[in-house]
Amino acid sequence: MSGRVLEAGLHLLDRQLIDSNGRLAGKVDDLELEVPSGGGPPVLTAILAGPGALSRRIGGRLGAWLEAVANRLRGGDDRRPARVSFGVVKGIGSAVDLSVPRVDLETDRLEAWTRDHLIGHLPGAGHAPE
Amino acid sequence: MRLSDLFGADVVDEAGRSAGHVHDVRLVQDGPLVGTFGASLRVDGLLVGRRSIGARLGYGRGQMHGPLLVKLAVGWLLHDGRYVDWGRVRTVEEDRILISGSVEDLPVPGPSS
Amino acid sequence: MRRLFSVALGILTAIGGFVDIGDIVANSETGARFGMSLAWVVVVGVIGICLFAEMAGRVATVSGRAVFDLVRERLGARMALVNLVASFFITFLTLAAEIGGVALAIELATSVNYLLWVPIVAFLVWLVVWRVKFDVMENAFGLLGLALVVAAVALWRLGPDWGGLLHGATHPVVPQGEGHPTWWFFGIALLGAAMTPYEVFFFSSGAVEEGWSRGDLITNRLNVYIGFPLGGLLSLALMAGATLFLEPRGIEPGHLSQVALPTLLVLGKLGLAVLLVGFFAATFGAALETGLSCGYSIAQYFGFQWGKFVRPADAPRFHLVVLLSILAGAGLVLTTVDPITVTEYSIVLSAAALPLTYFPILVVANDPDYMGDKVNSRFTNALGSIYLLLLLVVAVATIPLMILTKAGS
Amino acid sequence: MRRSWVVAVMLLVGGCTGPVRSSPVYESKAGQTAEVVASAVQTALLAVDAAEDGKAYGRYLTQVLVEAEEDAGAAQGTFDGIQPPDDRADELRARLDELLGDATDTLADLRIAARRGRFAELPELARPLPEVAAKLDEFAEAHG
Repeated sequence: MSGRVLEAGLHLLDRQLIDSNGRLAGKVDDLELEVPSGGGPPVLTAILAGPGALSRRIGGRLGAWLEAVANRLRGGDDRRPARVSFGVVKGIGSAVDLSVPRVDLETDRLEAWTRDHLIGHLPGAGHAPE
Repeated sequence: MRLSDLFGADVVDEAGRSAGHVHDVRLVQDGPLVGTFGASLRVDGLLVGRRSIGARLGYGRGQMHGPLLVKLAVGWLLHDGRYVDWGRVRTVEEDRILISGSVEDLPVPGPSS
Repeated sequence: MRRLFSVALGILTAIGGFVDIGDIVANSETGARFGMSLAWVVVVGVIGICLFAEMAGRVATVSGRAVFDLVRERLGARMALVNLVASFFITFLTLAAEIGGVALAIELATSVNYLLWVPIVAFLVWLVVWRVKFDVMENAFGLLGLALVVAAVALWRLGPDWGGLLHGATHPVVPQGEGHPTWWFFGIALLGAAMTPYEVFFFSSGAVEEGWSRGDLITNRLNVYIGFPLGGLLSLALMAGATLFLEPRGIEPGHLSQVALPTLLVLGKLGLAVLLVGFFAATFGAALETGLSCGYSIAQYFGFQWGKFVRPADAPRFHLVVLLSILAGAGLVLTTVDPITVTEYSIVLSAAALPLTYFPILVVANDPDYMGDKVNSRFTNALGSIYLLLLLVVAVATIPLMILTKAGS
Repeated sequence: MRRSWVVAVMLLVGGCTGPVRSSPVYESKAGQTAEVVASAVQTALLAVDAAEDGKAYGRYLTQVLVEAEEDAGAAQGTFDGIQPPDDRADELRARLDELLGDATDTLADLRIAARRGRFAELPELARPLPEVAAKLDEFAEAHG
């Protein structure tokens, strides 16, 4: 059995996520790997997106700071970055297409917060420009 | 484990010799089936070299059209690149990956897609 | 017929949209100090911006990926972050300069201190970003910006010694009493003004905003290859006006009012009025472009929804970034720092930062994964490589020259 | 543009703005000041020319003249703030100050008339300016 060959860094990392409605839903900030229960090479299980994932890519003091901010934003003991399971990935091209709308994704939290608390309150936010 | 844990790690053989750092991870889509994606992506091996600068530009695949200047510069930077089949990976530690055999017999990476 | 109309409209808006506060200031100051001896830099800059704007537009059209998407994809999270910080800072400085420029243009027409206009200008810029459709916005300010043609009309009416101007432009020598470093430094400022990075951020994101498809690639080429050089001619007209009127009198323009003198002296009140409309439209249009570009670059790095083609509520973080950038830009101008000084910084730093933007574009325009059969031709690559080397030299030389010219002046 | 570059570079390298210790440096600062003020005077002259021909709006003219006076005044203020290092510098300073005084006085007259809407008076008020400009140029040339 031979499948498509990809390079993680070149073809997947840092690419745009696009939801089922064509809306932008974050970047592939990192990828989650798991060794299958039966052993063998690791398999990609999820795309990690958002500040909590990006922080490790950036590293250094800035990365640590970003991670702290991300943890603070999530609140509680939740230390996991936002995950997008490979089960909802539709295709990988110049962007990564998803089969679900972004509201169903963990990556949408910050966007939703900004809309609900700030931008959504300005007059005309709900109408397309004319 | 995250992919970023592999990136940049020093790849070392049994004799303690280094083949360089991981600058990319090759994946093959023939793992177990998942949702709308189909077969999942499995790690096939590691692309390793002394320098990783320029690795992300895409000139390793031999299909870029140019420009010649950048092609030559990146080719020179990455000329010592080697491929480590995942089968040879013994342990993954923080910042270090131990492989079986010797770094001397690591092959040059073939083209991907 | 409609096709022809849209092509013509695109070209006209490209002409009006080419000139901004940076071009106005850099070309007038250079003409006043060095005559036409640096006109060749404008030509080099225009060819450069044509080359890379066409590439960026083509990549965005074919792959749907705008410039900062590519920066992130090709440079990785870390390097792209460094790039983002530099690019955003420069775009932000330019935004502040444009807001100041609009306020100065209104001050000239009303005699009411520009600082009082700054909050109003900032609000209007935000309102247009928030409520006006992308193509309406672009066409309105692009067409109004064509009023700057009056600077060229003034030159033509004056009927100067064209041979003398051309001779000055084709025989670049450093005028007596001026140092080489200063001359080169002004050259770098001119290049930065012509090739400012925000233009490609805006141009490529605009292609996505307007939903361009492969069929629009010809339009893309025509807009760029005809519109930008004609815009460059307007820049040169400002330079020639300064060469004829300001240089012989030793006037070094530090105000927008002085830039308007040549046109005023030839065409009188009407010419001045049209020129002020042109200043207003060019700087207001550029304030919109830079304000949006602040949002585009950050949104494209982090991957959140951007653009005016969706409701603001669907791109909340993008609109938040744009809003805060406009507020901060207005705040910077309100500190009473001279907007012309801010402009000078922004164009010189732009020149130093050019490779950061242009290198990733050049690479991706060669990747068949994105481009299919629309990859760069050999000719484009040869020219692109020459420019890349040139821009690297400029980037390295800028700061040392900045220090050296202190000794030079 | 030059002045702001100088400021830019000073900010950049820092510490270059300290007291002037040598006569040549003082002299070159004097020359630069004369050049800046000459530029402002010439600008005012062009504006007055335009006013004479009825080519410009009052508001615009006022703006140009206000800015010319401000530029000249600022340059004069900066120069006067520099400590002259020796006797020769004192002499240089006295000569330049006289020229600068002539320039700023006339520019102030122009500004006052423009603000009051008396544009017809401008050409008369500007009469001393060409000579002042010539002297400033000469000074700048000699001490540049």
